[in-house]
Amino acid sequence: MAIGWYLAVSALIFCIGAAGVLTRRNPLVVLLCLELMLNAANLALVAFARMHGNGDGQIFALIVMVVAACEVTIGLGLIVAIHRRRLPVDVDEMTELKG
Amino acid sequence: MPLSVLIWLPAASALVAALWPARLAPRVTFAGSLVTLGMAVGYVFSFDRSAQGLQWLTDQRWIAELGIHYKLGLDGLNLFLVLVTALLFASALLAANLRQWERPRLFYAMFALAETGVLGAFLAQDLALFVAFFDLMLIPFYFLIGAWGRGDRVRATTKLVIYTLVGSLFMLAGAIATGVIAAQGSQPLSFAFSDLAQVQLATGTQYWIFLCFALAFLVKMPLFPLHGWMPDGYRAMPLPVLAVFSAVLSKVAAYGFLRVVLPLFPDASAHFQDLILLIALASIVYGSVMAFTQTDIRLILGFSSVAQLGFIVLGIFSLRPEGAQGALLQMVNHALVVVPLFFIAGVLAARAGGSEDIRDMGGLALRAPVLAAMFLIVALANLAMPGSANFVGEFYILLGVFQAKLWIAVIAFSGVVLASVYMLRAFVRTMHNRPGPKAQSREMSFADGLVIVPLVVCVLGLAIYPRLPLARSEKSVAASVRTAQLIANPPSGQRAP
Amino acid sequence: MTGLAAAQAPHIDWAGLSPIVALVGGGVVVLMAGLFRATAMRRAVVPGLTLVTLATALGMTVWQWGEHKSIVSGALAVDDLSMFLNALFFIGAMAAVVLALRDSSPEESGHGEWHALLLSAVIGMAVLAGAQNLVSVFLGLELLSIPLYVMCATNLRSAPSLESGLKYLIVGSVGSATLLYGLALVYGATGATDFTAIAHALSAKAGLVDDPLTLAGIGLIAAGLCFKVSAAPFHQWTPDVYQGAPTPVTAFMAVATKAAAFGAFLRLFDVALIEAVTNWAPLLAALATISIVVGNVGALTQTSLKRLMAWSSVAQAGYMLAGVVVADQAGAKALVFYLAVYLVMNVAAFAVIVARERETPFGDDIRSVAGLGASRPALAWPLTLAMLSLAGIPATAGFIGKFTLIGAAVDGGYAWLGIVIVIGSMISLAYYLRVIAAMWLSDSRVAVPAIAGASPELDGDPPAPTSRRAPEAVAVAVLFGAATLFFGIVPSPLFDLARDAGRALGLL
Amino acid sequence: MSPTTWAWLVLAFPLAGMLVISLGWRVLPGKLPGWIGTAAIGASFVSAVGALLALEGRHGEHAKTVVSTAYDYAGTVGVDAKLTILVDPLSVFMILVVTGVSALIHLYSVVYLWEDRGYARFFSYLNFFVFSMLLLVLAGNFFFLIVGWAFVGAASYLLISFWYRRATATRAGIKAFVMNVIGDVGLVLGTYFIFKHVGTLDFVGTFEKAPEVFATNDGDLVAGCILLLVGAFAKSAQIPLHTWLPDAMEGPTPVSALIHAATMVTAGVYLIARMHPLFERAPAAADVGAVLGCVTLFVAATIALTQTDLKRVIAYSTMSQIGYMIMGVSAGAYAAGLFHLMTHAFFKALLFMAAGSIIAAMAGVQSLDRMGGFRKAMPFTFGCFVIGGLALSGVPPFSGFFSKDEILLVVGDRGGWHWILYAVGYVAAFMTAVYTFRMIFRAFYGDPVPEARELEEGHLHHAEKPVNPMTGEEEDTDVGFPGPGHFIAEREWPMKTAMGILAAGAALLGLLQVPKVTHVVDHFLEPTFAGSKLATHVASDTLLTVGLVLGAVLGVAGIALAHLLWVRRPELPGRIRARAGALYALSVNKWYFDEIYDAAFVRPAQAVGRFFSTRFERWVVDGALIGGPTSVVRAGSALVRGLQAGFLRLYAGMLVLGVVGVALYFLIVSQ
Amino acid sequence: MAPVLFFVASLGAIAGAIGVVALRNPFYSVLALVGHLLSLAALFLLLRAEFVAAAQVVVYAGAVMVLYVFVVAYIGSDERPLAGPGPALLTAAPAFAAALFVELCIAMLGSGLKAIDGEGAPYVAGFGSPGQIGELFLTRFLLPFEVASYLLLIAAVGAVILARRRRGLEGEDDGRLAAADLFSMPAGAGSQAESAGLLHDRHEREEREQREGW
Repeated sequence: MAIGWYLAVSALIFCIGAAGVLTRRNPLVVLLCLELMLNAANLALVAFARMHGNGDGQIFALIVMVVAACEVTIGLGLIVAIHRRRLPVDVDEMTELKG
Repeated sequence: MPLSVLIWLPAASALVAALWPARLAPRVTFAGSLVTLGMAVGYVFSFDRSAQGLQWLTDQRWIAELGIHYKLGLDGLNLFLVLVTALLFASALLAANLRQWERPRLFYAMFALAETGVLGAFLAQDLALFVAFFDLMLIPFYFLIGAWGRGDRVRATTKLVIYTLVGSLFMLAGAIATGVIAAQGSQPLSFAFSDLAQVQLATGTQYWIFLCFALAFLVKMPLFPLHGWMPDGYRAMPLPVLAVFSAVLSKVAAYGFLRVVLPLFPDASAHFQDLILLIALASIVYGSVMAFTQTDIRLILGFSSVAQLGFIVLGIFSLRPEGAQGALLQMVNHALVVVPLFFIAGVLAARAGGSEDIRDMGGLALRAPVLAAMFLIVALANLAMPGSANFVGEFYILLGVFQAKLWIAVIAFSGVVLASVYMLRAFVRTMHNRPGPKAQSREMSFADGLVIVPLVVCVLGLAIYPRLPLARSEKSVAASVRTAQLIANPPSGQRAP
Repeated sequence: MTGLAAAQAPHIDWAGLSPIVALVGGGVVVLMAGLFRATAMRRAVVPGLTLVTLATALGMTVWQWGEHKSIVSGALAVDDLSMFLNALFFIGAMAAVVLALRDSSPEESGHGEWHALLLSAVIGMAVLAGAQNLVSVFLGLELLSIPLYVMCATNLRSAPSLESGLKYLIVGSVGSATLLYGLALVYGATGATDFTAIAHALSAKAGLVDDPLTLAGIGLIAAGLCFKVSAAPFHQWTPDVYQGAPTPVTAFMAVATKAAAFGAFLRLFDVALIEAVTNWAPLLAALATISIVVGNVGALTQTSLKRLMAWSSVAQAGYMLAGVVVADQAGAKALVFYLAVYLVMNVAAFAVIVARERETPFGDDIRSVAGLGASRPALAWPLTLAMLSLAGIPATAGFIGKFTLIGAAVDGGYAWLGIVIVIGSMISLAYYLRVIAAMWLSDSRVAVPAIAGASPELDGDPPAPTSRRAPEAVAVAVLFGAATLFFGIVPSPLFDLARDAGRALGLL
Repeated sequence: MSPTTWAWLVLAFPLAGMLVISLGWRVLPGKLPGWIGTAAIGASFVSAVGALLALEGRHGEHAKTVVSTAYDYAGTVGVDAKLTILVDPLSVFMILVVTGVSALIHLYSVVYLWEDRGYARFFSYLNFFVFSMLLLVLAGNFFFLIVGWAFVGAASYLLISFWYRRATATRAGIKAFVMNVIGDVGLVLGTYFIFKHVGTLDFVGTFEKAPEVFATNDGDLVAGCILLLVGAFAKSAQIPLHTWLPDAMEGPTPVSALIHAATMVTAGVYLIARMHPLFERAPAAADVGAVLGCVTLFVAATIALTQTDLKRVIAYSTMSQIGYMIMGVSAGAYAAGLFHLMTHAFFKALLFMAAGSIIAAMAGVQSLDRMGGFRKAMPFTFGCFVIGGLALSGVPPFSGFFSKDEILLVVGDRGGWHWILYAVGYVAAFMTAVYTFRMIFRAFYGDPVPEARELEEGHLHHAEKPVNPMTGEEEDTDVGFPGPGHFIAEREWPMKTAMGILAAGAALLGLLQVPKVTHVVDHFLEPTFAGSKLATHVASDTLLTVGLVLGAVLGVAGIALAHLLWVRRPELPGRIRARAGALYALSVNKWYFDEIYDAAFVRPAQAVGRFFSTRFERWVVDGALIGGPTSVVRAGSALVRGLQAGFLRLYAGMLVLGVVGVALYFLIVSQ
Repeated sequence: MAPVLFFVASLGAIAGAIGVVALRNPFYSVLALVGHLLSLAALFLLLRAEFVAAAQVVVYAGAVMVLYVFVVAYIGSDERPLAGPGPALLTAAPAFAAALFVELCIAMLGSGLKAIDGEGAPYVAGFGSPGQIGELFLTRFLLPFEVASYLLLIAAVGAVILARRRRGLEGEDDGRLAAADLFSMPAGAGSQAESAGLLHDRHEREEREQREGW
């Protein structure tokens, strides 16, 4: 398969993730959508690594996995903290800061 | 004595005033301003009129990386403006001394700092330094007006500061561009006027930079239609502040044209000559007409200043030495006249139940012949009565314009006529006629006289010998306008004076 | 094929790495120290250790000044630019530590953890500022972001704090993902992750500079970095997060994050992507314009000082972008100089906000500084200087900063951008002066006779008498306020450093 | 002593007098300020005589033109604005007239103003005026001519507004001042036109250079000369700049006598005479002057016929007489014009003094309608008034007869369309006699009014409550209003002396210049006008004879008509008024000049002012220039803050949108 | 063979992604993401990134997803409408994403790079193997490797700060622990020690003593 196909899939996933972030109100799902975006980047990185035949992209992808894991951890921590504070777990209801 | 002493002496007195017990603050700053005045007088007396160029030059690299010099110098252009600044600040501080101010330490410190700012702007011989002082001198006034003003003072001072800084910031951009673009050749980056004058910028560049500078200066003066900040600002200011503000700050702007714009952007000056002349002309007419419709005496004087500054700009942009000489003399004259006028306005208001509306005054000359005489002298001087130095200024201004653009001079003369209308109207409606409801005639106090009379004496002195400044500024003014003059009037077909 | 045996462990220049090593070590020690049982220990020792760590790192940075090398297989640059920026991070972090001394957020989250997070963020910044490799860039960015996400939320009792944390996290992650995708595209186009290799690839292969793949990558990278420097239209997290986060964290975030992201900007755009400068410079100029307008316009009617500072920081980011746009030594120098100046004036302002938050019941509302000129000149003057400096009034460092930026813009052929900066400054006067007016002009009455009319007592109750004074915040305010003034009058020392830093990139 | 030294002294005495009086106003006792003022002017007159003698003692070419520079006043960049005086026969002639008449009027005023609370102020103003007038006539260059020109205007303003709490007086003062400023402007602009070509402000230099640089009727020169005429017309109250002079009668009567009759208003004549080398190269401009002078002399005479205010009648008469002078000097009758200037100074000052005496007797009332029958009560005043009247009417052998006829002779001699001027001049001469004796008959003949009766019984009438005679407003007698006391010539020797001397002059001065017999004035002024083509021309004897006869006949006929109308058949004027209603209205309303100016200049200016201050200021200066940008920024602020709604998803959305935009830009760039 | 695998795997990945976004119940979303991740791992394998694929399965699908599941379980899945009444602008949000997709496709497919249309560089043995990855991590990418490890540590610390229990923040689920009053610390100020549970026992005891003893 041509590398381009992989890239197209990657772009599609990236945009699906982005659309998810923009539409979902549950922060848990938003975090999942962020995962999608990072994974899409990973796919692109690995595809490019294949295209160029060097390992940098794969290394990069692995690092991204770590980062994604960290973000998720923090994100989930925050959600738990918010839940503990008995605030609504809904991004649309967190609009105290504005203007 | 190096000029730095002159500049920083008021600032030092401000520092002392801010730190010493409050009751000493008025004395300290006033003493500081007196010493400054003494020094300024000394400079005038030891000024070498035959020498070309700057005297008492101080030139140090301040910010080497930006090519900014701490460069100060006196020449014919700023000699008398410095003297007048020192004089008027001393007299305004004296006037301030006669009243009680809340938070006196801050008040007097700010007042003295303002003097440093203005003197710095006059003495700076580096474009960046000039711009810095030009902006900086506004900050003390922000506090002075905002904290000690009257009425809607915060709004008025905000409007004033933003409006005038709008122009200044454009000027900042223009100034930086001047230095940077001038340094794009082989020359190292430098903002010193002497270095910048070596490089002739491309005309297109000159045009936009010129507009930046012109905007700054026209707003600061202010000229029509950029005087929107003036009515509110003038109404809000405490009188001593208003006096120096009106007298001195506007002159920095006019001086900027002579010091910066004409020598550095001669092509643009010639190119935009008509535009600026028209603005000046509009200011003359508009200011005069407004001055005779206002009833607030501050605004009468304010709009009168708009018209007078119109004349000054007119003279500068005649791009001829006569006009520029007249403008320079007129700067000195107007500053000297407007300060006693404002103080007299204050004295009048005190006799009209605190009202500054001329409809509440009238007949105030009855028991106050000295006050009336003082008012009359400065009023006649302000309307450029021949025999006053103001007339000499206007004579030269209009002569310059006449030789450059006949019709503009002809129309500008309407301003002379209107000036007589509004000044006499102000004089008659306050001092003469039947008294207003709350008006009570009373001779001015000794303290008021102490402030006003010396200034009137100065006005008279200058009327007797106006060549005193003229002779000293001749060379510098000619040098300032020379290039622009040549461009505006190519030698062929034009008669040299 | 290269066998494992053939792998040579890279040479590690410990000297060059020393600031980061010190920070990592310090971070771990601080984390451990947080386990002390005694409150006094935690309250005094942990911040103390943090300060010592930062000071040590600062010392190491000074020690490495003048070096020009690439360490750990070229992952990190040790040059004057990174050292200069490091110094800014460390100073900003020290200020944050001092300001946080009596703040509730370290108490809430635990001193050890809080300070360890702070140090981690600093490490992330140091990595980002020195990164010479796309992977390092991304990692550095995340290492600085993730602790900050947490720190924003450390006021765990306060809903706004949590809200700001979540907003920052989610929007920040979208930004990171965008950046990452851009990095991936650039990698895809050039086949390299090292900056020098990327630059080489772009110049060697014809047409690559104008290739849509490359340019889309550059665009996404620009967007991601603009997010971090809070340039419009990627700025919207800024006001909310600044307002919600604990004020010391905000102060740190405002000055250090911006410096780090601009460091990355400089290295990425002015080194790796310099070949495409004609393509990206107009865009960045446009973004700078938008930021200047949006930031200044947004700040106009704010009543929360922190929000006001946030919007102002958006505008300031716009000003600073001009330094990147011109892509020459003068621009880099101006940007670096402005970053330092920005640190000084912002810390001064935030220190006053911190002090007033504790002294008055108004929080960070503008009422908290009403009448400050009369009641607390020691706080009023630093804030006044900071505001004047942010507005670019002469005799303050901000003036010199803006001067150099405009100069660089004009010199680089972006005179119009200089004008835009100037117009932005004009708008900004309206809100900076409002703060000054609140301090100095709100409660004075002029002692003139009835003529002037007694000016009524302005609204805004007098500050509640409180013993919750914060001398350390006052000290920070005074110190940085004085620095604002000092660098406005004697900028040369800072200029020398900025010049060296500007030279490090090897630009024209 | 050289003539210039004397001339400097001439200038110095009034100046010193003014300074002494004004600085010592609080300490000088009694009438001392008045005497100091009079003495200063007297000393000045003596010095003027000294200058005359010194000048007469000089012989040789150019010996009669002496220049002296005190110091370089405001010279710079090639403009020679020095404090220079020029002493030649013309200026000496003028200083003699000015100081002489002024000294007498000062003397008169010592008593006349005695009970006024502004006594010292009055004399300091008066001395200042004399100083200014002398500066004007002695100035050796345009610059100080303008200075003196404006100074007399200012002095005039101050003295018109002397009773400064009278709104009528202050309004008249402003009007006079503004009109005079218009004249100053003309003068300055005219100076510019001339300076542009000759490159010097100095008179001598200008006249030397003028023939080289100006062709005849050179455009710039004509423009310059017409502008000089504007100055002259404003100062000399010639149409169309004359409306201030009647109002100027608000000032005390000695002021009217000195400034608005004898001296200042004749400055225009002096100016044209002084500038004759220029006007002769610009005949077009000179013709303008001659025609307008002629129009003025006619119009003013018609107005004087119907006015009822005693001082205003004399004022219009002054306008008319100056019209003769202007017409004369514009047409080349320099010596004649100046001769008329001198005789006019005497008889008109005399008329005003006599009028002042009557007004005093009427306790301030000036209306002819209220007067009558003063002949017996005030014989001295009556005598003086008649002498002045005869001189004014041009009855031989009084002074006015010779001077006026000499002007008309020269004008008629020019031929061509100048005949029209000549004819109008004689028509107006007839009217002059009519209105002059109308005054005399109405004030002194008929039944004595109560004030006259009271005076015959030895009481000087005093108003119960002082009022403004123009408006009837009540006044007090403090500073700023006329004082409580009134003084008449019959009772006060200084007034009597002054009037007596003037009467003698008015009667006899004509003898200086009897045609074919004496040529004192001609000869004295000859060096000044030596270069003039026109001045050296001699008129034919026929014309001379016709003129003299015609003048005498018309004068006598006018008196006779006046006698018929106001003494013999007092009902006739009413009938004529009813018949010629339109003409009467034109005259009594002063040809509607004030109304026209009000509609053409004052109201539009006020309307523009109102438009600026209410509309323009709000819409443009505060609106478009401040409000515009401000509201744009505010709207931007609202938009930006509206987007900052706190919704996290919105922020992410904007971020994505931004990314889309950025990517789009790069895709476009890459194509 | 490869195209078929590619299509299957990529369809799985896309379907998973859509599932994450579209499914109402967050729990299902998590499961959809697991499917997506596994498909992605398959794609990685097709791209000869064995180690990455393995890491993907182990780290992500194995570890991270478990965390998700726990949190979802903890918070509960009271699912709300997909797109609530937000600002009107947000109705256009999917359009933004679509536009972005179009742009990215144009960028990548319109690229002048020949290689994108090819199947990649010639395969070199060992490419993507744990050996190669390890070598890179220990040589050229040593610093990222170390920093990443530090990042994990910090993330853990951060998560602990955020998620641990403290007084006043709790819901009804655990009041006892919230009573912990550590020395003279202000109430509820958490600490590492607290979070590590070092102090709980003692406090619990003390508290119980207090409650029961008096």
